[in-house]
Amino acid sequence: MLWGVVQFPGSCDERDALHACGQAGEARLLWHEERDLGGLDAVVVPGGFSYGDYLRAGAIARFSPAMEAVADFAAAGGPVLGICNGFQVLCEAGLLPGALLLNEELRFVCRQAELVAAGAESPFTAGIEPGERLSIPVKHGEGRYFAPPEMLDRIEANDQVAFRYAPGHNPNGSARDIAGVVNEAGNVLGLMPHPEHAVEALTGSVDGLRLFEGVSRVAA
Amino acid sequence: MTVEVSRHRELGLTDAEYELVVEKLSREPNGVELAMFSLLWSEHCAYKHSRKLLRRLPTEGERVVMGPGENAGAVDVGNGHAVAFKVESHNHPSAVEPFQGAATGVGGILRDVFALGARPIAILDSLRFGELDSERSRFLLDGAVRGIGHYGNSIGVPTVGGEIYFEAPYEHNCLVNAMCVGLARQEAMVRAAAAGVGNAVVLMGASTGRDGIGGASVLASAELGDGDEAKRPTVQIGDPFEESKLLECCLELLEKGLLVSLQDLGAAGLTSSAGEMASAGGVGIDLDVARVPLREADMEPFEIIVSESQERMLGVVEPAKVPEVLAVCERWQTGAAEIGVVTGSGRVRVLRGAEVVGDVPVEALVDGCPLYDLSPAEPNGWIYGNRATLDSAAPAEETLLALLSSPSIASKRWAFEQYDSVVGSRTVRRPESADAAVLAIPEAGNAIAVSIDGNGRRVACDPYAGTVEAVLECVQNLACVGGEPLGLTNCLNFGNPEKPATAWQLERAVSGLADACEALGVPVVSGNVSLYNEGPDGPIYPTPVVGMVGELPEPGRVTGSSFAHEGDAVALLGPFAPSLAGSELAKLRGVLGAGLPSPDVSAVAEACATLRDAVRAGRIASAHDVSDGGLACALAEGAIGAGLGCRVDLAPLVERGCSAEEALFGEGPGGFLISGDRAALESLAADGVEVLVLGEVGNGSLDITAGEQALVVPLAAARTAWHSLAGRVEGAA
Amino acid sequence: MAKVRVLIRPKGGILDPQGKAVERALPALGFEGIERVRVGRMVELEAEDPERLPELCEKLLANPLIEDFEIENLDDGA
Amino acid sequence: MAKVRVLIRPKGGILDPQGKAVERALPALGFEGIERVRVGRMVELEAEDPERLPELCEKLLANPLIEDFEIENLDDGA
Ligand SMILES: Nc1ncnc2c1ncn2[C@@H]1O[C@H](COP(=O)(O)OP(=O)(O)O)[C@@H](O)[C@H]1O
Ligand SMILES: [Mg+2]
Repeated sequence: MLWGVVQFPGSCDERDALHACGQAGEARLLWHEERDLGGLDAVVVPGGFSYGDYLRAGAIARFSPAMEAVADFAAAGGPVLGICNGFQVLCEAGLLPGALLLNEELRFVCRQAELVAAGAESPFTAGIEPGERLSIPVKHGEGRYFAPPEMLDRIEANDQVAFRYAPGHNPNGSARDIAGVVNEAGNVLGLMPHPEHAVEALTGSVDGLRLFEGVSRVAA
Repeated sequence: MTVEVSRHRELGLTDAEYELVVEKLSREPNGVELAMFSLLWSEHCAYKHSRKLLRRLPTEGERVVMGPGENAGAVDVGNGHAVAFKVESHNHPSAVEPFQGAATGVGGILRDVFALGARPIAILDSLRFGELDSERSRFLLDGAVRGIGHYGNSIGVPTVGGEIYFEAPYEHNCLVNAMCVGLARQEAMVRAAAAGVGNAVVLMGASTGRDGIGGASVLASAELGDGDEAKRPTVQIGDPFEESKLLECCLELLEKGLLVSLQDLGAAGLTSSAGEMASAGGVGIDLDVARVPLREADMEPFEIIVSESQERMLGVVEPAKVPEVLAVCERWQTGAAEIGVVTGSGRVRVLRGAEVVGDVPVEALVDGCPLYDLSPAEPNGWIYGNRATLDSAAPAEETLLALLSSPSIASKRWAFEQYDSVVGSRTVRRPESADAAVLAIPEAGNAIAVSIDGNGRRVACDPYAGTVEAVLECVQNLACVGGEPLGLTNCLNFGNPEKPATAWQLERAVSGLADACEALGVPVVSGNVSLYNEGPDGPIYPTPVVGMVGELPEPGRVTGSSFAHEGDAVALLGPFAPSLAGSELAKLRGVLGAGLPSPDVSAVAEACATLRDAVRAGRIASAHDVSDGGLACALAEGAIGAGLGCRVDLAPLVERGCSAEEALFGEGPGGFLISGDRAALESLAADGVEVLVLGEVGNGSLDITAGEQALVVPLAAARTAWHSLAGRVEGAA
Repeated sequence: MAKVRVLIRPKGGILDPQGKAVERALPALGFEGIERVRVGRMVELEAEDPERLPELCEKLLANPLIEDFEIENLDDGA
Repeated sequence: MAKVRVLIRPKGGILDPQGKAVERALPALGFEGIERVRVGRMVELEAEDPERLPELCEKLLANPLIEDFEIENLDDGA
């Protein structure tokens, strides 16, 4: 199982993602100018501040050569995980529905969040039962999930919601408490919380590791 | 001549200093040279009122890898790795524009650390504002916290700790001190000394604009014509994206061994970087301003060499390696230009193409500034104001709630949740979960503990004892997580040292710092001095801020500061002799005055050693140092964090002569509140350290008895008071 | 080169917390009678080929799901 | 009520990291010949008493140290 972790200029969670993937297989960095994803079994578009994100989070990063290759990889059914800024990149690229807006409180927020698995099927949620709770940190200033009501209805009807913030834990004003969604095919998952920061008891929680292990299990 | 005289004065040089410049040059300086001297001979660069004092600080130790004089200090953490760290102030820029001031403060201290070849792994911040009921204080607080978060969060370095105090003397002159901690392979580290005549000087990072051309603006108005709005010096704007690329680029260059030396550009820009690199290496440097990439085309040479544009570094490179260096910069999309050469001349020469526009001896520029003796005089009593906000007849319950909601004591969650504290996957203890932040260092098979402390009010009461206490508090915070100090950094924030009272504070504080470090065997490896912090009503509280890095073997063993289990015993460990002098309660009652009890450093050190061993051995369940607000507040904090109350009796303190109030709310160094198995806690006394069992964890309220006073406060009420900061910042905004 | 200004605003119906924050801050500053505050972005630039600007806006400067944009030509004295 | 638009931009000479980042990204996206990109903010609002808007801009909407602002009246067909 070989993971690729995309690295943009200015991205900053890629080492953490590499470390997390490394616990569920082998992992390597994928420089933003690389187009060749040969040999990769899964791709992580990590969190961080790609290209400074001054215009709109993820807006510039999605045009990188690596992201073009990731779009093809996803279209061919390859598992792709977008975390935080990576979720935004995938939304900007049209690989996932919706958009992420400034937090309702207009402040960056970093805290441990309680998530509830919402039932979407994907390689990443393979070992996770609907209704299970996971403790995973969030840290973002632009993480308020938004989609027009019809789109939200459709996503929910299709079982594309992967995670919601537990009642009372919505840190940013996300519509319908949505923390993460999958595409229609189920092979692309984006979420605002950071599973790569929850892979060791020493640093707080191991719940995030389950997303990485899920893929490895499916791929195996 | 008269024009020149007024110009050097406006640039901050005294007539005598100007005469000395003329003597060293054997002629009058031109405008470029005058700009260079005025900046490098400023207090900020030359430390002319503090350098003699700083010589008293102990700087040597077995674990010291780099000491003061380098961009940051560094200590050995084992397995060929070093931890580099330094604290620096950005007070004046933050008082003008708090967001950018604080952001660029973080950017600057990060560069100091990666200039050594260390990857930054943590940031801490120490902030001081006026009282929270002032609109200006809330504006500065909000901006500074956002600015720190913006820079640290964007660049991907966790902000893991800090402190915030609110006191009226900081109303006009807030303090924003930022500390950065980095990790390096010792082999890949470099010093800032330029070497190798003929080597190229390469400027990397952002282009150069008219940012922060502070005092030298006098030259702008003289040389460019008055009233030219667009050419006025401007606020420095931070760009963490640029710095992120520059950071990765520099670390890659050092890993590949492509740099002879590296230096960040801070205050006084190219002039100080080039001057200091040349001075440290005993060489000269030629700089061609025509080759400096500019943000605005029409900049004058003096503007280019003193510009404080952010996100720039200066590297010395062997000529053959220049193409490879440029290629690495290109890959990271970071600017790079060969702007000069190392010479054997011992001079910094500024060229514009073929024309020499400035030529000064390095020695005169960097080390020629006269150093001044202070004229200290102890002021007569308490020189700061007092404002009572709490009736001294208030019942104990009300007093406790007032203390818990006092913004200096209340939880700082509102602030630290705006900081990414987890990026990097090293953060074992986040803010508020323990007294010091803990970061895993798998590279060396251990962990470090970091803390930053300094209660300016207590230093104002007694500069010597207060500074000793700041060091002790830091050591105590490390001990709570099992950390043993490896080294210390400090930032001395004071008023105008030319005033005898401030000079006395500074002199006493440095003596306290030196003596405490000496007694504890902790070397000072880096630091910073910020003087002239004054408002219209006078100086700030004298505020030495102490940052420490400690080592601990096993991060998995670290306990937290909150109680852990119902039924655990609660005890006070250490030589704690509480007093209301200088306490938060004395402040609320408006009865502050000069004087603090003398701390017993060696007794505190013994208690720290005992606690450290107990934590490392896993013998206790929680540890928290007793600081602001005394034992009652420490108990409340332990309880609130756990969601478990406690029932304690402070009789052992009262029996030895403490008043009920002193036992409840008195402050002083040396006390730890610990909890755990009763026999295990009692056994710690075997080391000769005092352990007083006070009661036990449990029940839904804080139930504290002290002699004739008894208070019962429901946990929910305590929690509401302690978490009142957010409402008071936001609600009023 | 054509001088151009692009105005980007949150689509109607989407919560604009920045606008709301401005509205909330007004009374304390003594400003009454200010309503419907919306905060957006402005990008000013010079372009050789202004024809391609709508494409640039759709692709990069604005996100059509959440934002509307408007292009103003600054050369013809608008 | 007067409809008003406030344009807020970084002062000349002040570093504009946003504009710079966009400008740098453009060629890779296939947009050549775009220069001098400056990114600012736009605030649209309705005010009863537009006379006081300059004061509002200085106090709340813009940071006069680093930003310039411009008020456009949207009612008289500007
Ligand atoms: N400005 C800040 N930035 C980050 N963390 C902070 C800040 N202020 C306080 N904290 C965190 O809050 C906790 C309590 O702070 P403080 O009361 O100063 O602790 P102590 O009394 O043990 O020194 C610590 O974990 C500290 O690191
Ligand atoms: Mg403290």
